[in-house]
Amino acid sequence: MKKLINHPDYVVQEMIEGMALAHPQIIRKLNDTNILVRTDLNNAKVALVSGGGSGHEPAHGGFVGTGMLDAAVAGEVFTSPTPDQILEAIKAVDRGKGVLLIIKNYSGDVMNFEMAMELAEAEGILVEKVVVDDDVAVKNSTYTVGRRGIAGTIFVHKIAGALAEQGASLDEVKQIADRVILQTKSMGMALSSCIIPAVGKPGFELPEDEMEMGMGIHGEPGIERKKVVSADEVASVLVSHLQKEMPLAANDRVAVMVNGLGATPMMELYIVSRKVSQLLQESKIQVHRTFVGEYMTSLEMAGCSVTFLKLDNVLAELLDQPAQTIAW
Amino acid sequence: MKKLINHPDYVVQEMIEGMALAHPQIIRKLNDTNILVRTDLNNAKVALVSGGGSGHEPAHGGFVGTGMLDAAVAGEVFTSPTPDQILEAIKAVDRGKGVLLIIKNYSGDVMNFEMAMELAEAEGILVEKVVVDDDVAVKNSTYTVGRRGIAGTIFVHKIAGALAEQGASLDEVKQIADRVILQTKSMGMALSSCIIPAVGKPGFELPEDEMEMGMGIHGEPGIERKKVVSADEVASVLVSHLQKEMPLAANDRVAVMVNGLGATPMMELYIVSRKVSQLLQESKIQVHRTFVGEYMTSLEMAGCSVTFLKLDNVLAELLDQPAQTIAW
Amino acid sequence: MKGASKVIQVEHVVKWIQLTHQKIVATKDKLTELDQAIGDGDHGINLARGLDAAIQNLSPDESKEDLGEVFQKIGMALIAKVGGASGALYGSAFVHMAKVCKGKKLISLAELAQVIEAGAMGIKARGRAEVGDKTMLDIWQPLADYLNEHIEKVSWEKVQQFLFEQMEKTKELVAKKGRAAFLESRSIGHLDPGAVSSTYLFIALCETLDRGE
Amino acid sequence: MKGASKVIQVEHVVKWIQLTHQKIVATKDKLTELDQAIGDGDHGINLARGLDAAIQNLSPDESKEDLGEVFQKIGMALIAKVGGASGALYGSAFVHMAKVCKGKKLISLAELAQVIEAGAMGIKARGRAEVGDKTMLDIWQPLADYLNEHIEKVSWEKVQQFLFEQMEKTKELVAKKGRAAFLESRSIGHLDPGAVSSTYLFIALCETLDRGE
Ligand SMILES: Nc1ncnc2c1ncn2[C@@H]1O[C@H](COP(=O)(O)OP(=O)(O)O)[C@@H](O)[C@H]1O
Ligand SMILES: Nc1ncnc2c1ncn2[C@@H]1O[C@H](COP(=O)(O)OP(=O)(O)O)[C@@H](O)[C@H]1O
Ligand SMILES: [Mg+2]
Ligand SMILES: [Mg+2]
Ligand SMILES: [Mg+2]
Ligand SMILES: [Mg+2]
Repeated sequence: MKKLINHPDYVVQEMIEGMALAHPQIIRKLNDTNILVRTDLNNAKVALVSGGGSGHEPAHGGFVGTGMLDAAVAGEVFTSPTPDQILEAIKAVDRGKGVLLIIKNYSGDVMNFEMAMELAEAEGILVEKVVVDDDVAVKNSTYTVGRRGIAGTIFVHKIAGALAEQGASLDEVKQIADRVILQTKSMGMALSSCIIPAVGKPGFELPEDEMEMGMGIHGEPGIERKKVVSADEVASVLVSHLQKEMPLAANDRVAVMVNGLGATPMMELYIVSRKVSQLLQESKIQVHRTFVGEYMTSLEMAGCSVTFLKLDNVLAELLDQPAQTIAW
Repeated sequence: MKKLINHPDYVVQEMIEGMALAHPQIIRKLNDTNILVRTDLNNAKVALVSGGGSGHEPAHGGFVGTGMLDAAVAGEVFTSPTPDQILEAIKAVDRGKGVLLIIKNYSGDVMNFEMAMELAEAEGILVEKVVVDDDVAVKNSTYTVGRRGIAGTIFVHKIAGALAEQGASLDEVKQIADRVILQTKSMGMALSSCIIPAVGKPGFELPEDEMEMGMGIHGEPGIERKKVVSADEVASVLVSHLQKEMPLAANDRVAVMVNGLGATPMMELYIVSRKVSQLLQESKIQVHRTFVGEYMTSLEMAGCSVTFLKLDNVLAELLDQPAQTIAW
Repeated sequence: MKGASKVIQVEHVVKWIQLTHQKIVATKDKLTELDQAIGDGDHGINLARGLDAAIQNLSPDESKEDLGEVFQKIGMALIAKVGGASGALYGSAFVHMAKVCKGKKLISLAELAQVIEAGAMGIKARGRAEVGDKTMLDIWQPLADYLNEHIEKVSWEKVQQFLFEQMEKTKELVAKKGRAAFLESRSIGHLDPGAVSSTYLFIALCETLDRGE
Repeated sequence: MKGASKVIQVEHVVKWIQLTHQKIVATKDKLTELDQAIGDGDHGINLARGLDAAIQNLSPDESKEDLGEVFQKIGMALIAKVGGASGALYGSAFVHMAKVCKGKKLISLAELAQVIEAGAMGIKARGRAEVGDKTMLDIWQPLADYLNEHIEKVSWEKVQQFLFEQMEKTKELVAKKGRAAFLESRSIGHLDPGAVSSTYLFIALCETLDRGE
């Protein structure tokens, strides 16, 4: 394991400190926690809290700031934060208008955020939650845990954040977040594994000529392991899976995100995004905006995910609102 | 070699196409070239053209747009673009106020840009050039080629771009670019190598427990190969090299860039940036702003560079001007 | 050896958790590997960290506290320091166990079975899992049932055997809850990491009580 | 074999560049490895691509063109398609060679020496290098000097031997120009990639002229 770190036990704390030290205009760290809150907590508005295990940077601390999240709670690497920390975040940003928790659909996240929610409610704070489950690589079934939350989560932060900034009520913000979740589908693939610092060895092994379609952002196995194919084919497979789950017709409008998982050069992301753009153009689907870069990573995993968010006028307008964060 | 590409021969062209398709609001591709120009070329201003070999994305196409570059010319991977392409870029963005070429100090870049400059001048276009040489890992000597240009180049784009946007003359823009170059020092280090797609194997090998201090962004060997040390020690070594070349005193003001080389997770960049912040704080140096992320990469190389730009009021104000580009 | 304990007091619980901590630290890598196979690979690390916090939290002289307070302390430490799914679940289990022990300095073996049953309830309530979903519940609930049935003349060695059997059974199950559920039928053939760590937890209990005091 | 050529015409130049193209394509990996050692590893790829463009550019029937036009075409193709340092330099060399051949359909061997000298000047002017800086100039300039001296009764085999000797000498030099200069004294012990490719270029010339027509 070759990493620019000091000690595996301190990676999260030191990263959070580094973020706060680098961007004091935008965020600050709550003492003795791994919570980042935005510096401008003045105007009374619905507060947005998200978070999850670390190792997905810039998610979520990179999306704290005006127009997006009010706080992000960082757990240990790939480990949901604990209810006490989430509760602290809720209390730090609540301005009496209520707090929306944006949770990615993993048992650990859901349980810890729910526990925090119960604790906050016990203290008289108005709290609602939404659970993001955009990953179409997993079968959607009400009998099991449903789908994972991956890169599409960032669109939820952005749009719900923009509406909250405009003074909407907790109900309205929750509703739009749920609308975004319904309209957002993602799928990823990996060329290589990643190493949790405290573990020191890769979560899985991919032979030099194989890739995994549908890989999760914690290295959870995907749909299919197969021989490496071209970037165009990767893009086509991902897009066809998305289209199967959310059929898009000519003149539908979407926002697109081509997200790097950590170690994929931007050159490769744009080669993938080129094909995605072409496929959408061929289907006469209107692309409102395309986001290419690292939004929701898996440490140093090589690979990418593609996300489609189906837009209406309201969502498009909110997506375009300015936001002052590190990574939007 | 495991890459998300279609064919090694087309990586640059397809990447440039992908960028233009993804961001039509900001940039467009000149037909039959690998040149990206900004879409808003209306107001008469001094034009800025930069470029170089590809594989350093988001540099330079990611910095084309209002307030920064007017055009970026992409050569083959790690290969300077050719004079005819650079000339086309100059002609496409010249609005009669002159064109400034921002060149990184590599023989190939310098020669090709100079040839383009001669051709442009022959066509009656006013052209000036500046050469960025911020890499303190190389000895500065007038007898040889001098220092390499690396991540500090982005500060030149930003500040010269902001001044040009305000309507300054070619002379003024060149002068401020030269001032930024004088005040900018960088140094990098690598944990791993990278693979030029057409070559298919790594440019060098770094054993599992070694790193290279002072590594160039094309894999040029650095100052010293040594056993991997902690992130804090890496930060300290880089900072001490920078300070040796550009001594900073208490109350001096700087902008800091902690730049990822391609495969380094943001977690690690922030662990490095934490120590850099702390060291500057201890020396009572004022940090105006800190930039952490990927600005000037080397394909999928793991590692980072640290850049200091010593600011005065004029530079600080220009640095803070807004810019509409993909990656600023 | 003075023969097996017939009652459970605070000192037993402290020993139990200390012994669990030792076992989890010793098997951290194994738990990690199990979690890498069908999860994300942090189970061993997280539990070791949380149990470390739990034993730090237990003052050397717990004699002034009752069982409810001690279970609550353990539960809160696990909730605050493990993280992930298992932190919430183990934490909820101990908090539920605390509730049924409120004010008690001593419980009988029959009561112990009910305490574990309460823990299983805590896991169920928090995780919405059923027996057979390939989770830690597949240790907790069967154990509670077994103890309720056999508590009259329990053999801690047989309990250990029972636990290992239950643990092995998770191999053949399809995960329906937790991260392994994303794998659907591909989760078959792997032990559930949480079931394995729960097995160690209760092996430590067996050893503590068997050794007696 | 009809014996070595005594004059150089367009057809020789075309053959020369075609043969160079073959040699560079065949040694692409070697050139890349040399460039990886003290540069960035693209020299072989870039030259192969540029020479491919150059030979595409040369029409099958060049008889209507003079040497100046052909050298100019080659130079422009190299400038536009090689990129990097060597594209600018090889391109400048051929453009300079074109100037001294303007309007000529045929040159003598003595004139050839001057043409190569002109190429060396082009490299010097563009790259600001001196002989001994461990660059391609360490082939071009010595070759021009050698030919100027020995052109009366030149042996192309001896020229080839001379070229290899010059090439080997670059090993011991410290690079003062180009990317290898960043390495300072650590550039010692490695052949200069540009000197090696220039050696192949002129070996191709030797073979072309030696074979005659
Ligand atoms: N909903 C649930 N109900 C019961 N147990 C669960 C549930 N979700 C997960 N688990 C248990 O948690 C274990 C995983 O714990 P851990 O690796 O620490 O958490 P995470 O999956 O968040 O990384 C699983 O092996 C399983 O036994
Ligand atoms: N200033 C210079 N003058 C003469 N030759 C040079 C100069 N700079 C570089 N070269 C030659 O160019 C060769 C490298 O070419 P190439 O690898 O194609 O370019 P780059 O260094 O831009 O990648 C060197 O080996 C050297 O012979
Ligand atoms: Mg986890
Ligand atoms: Mg090059
Ligand atoms: Mg886990
Ligand atoms: Mg080269």
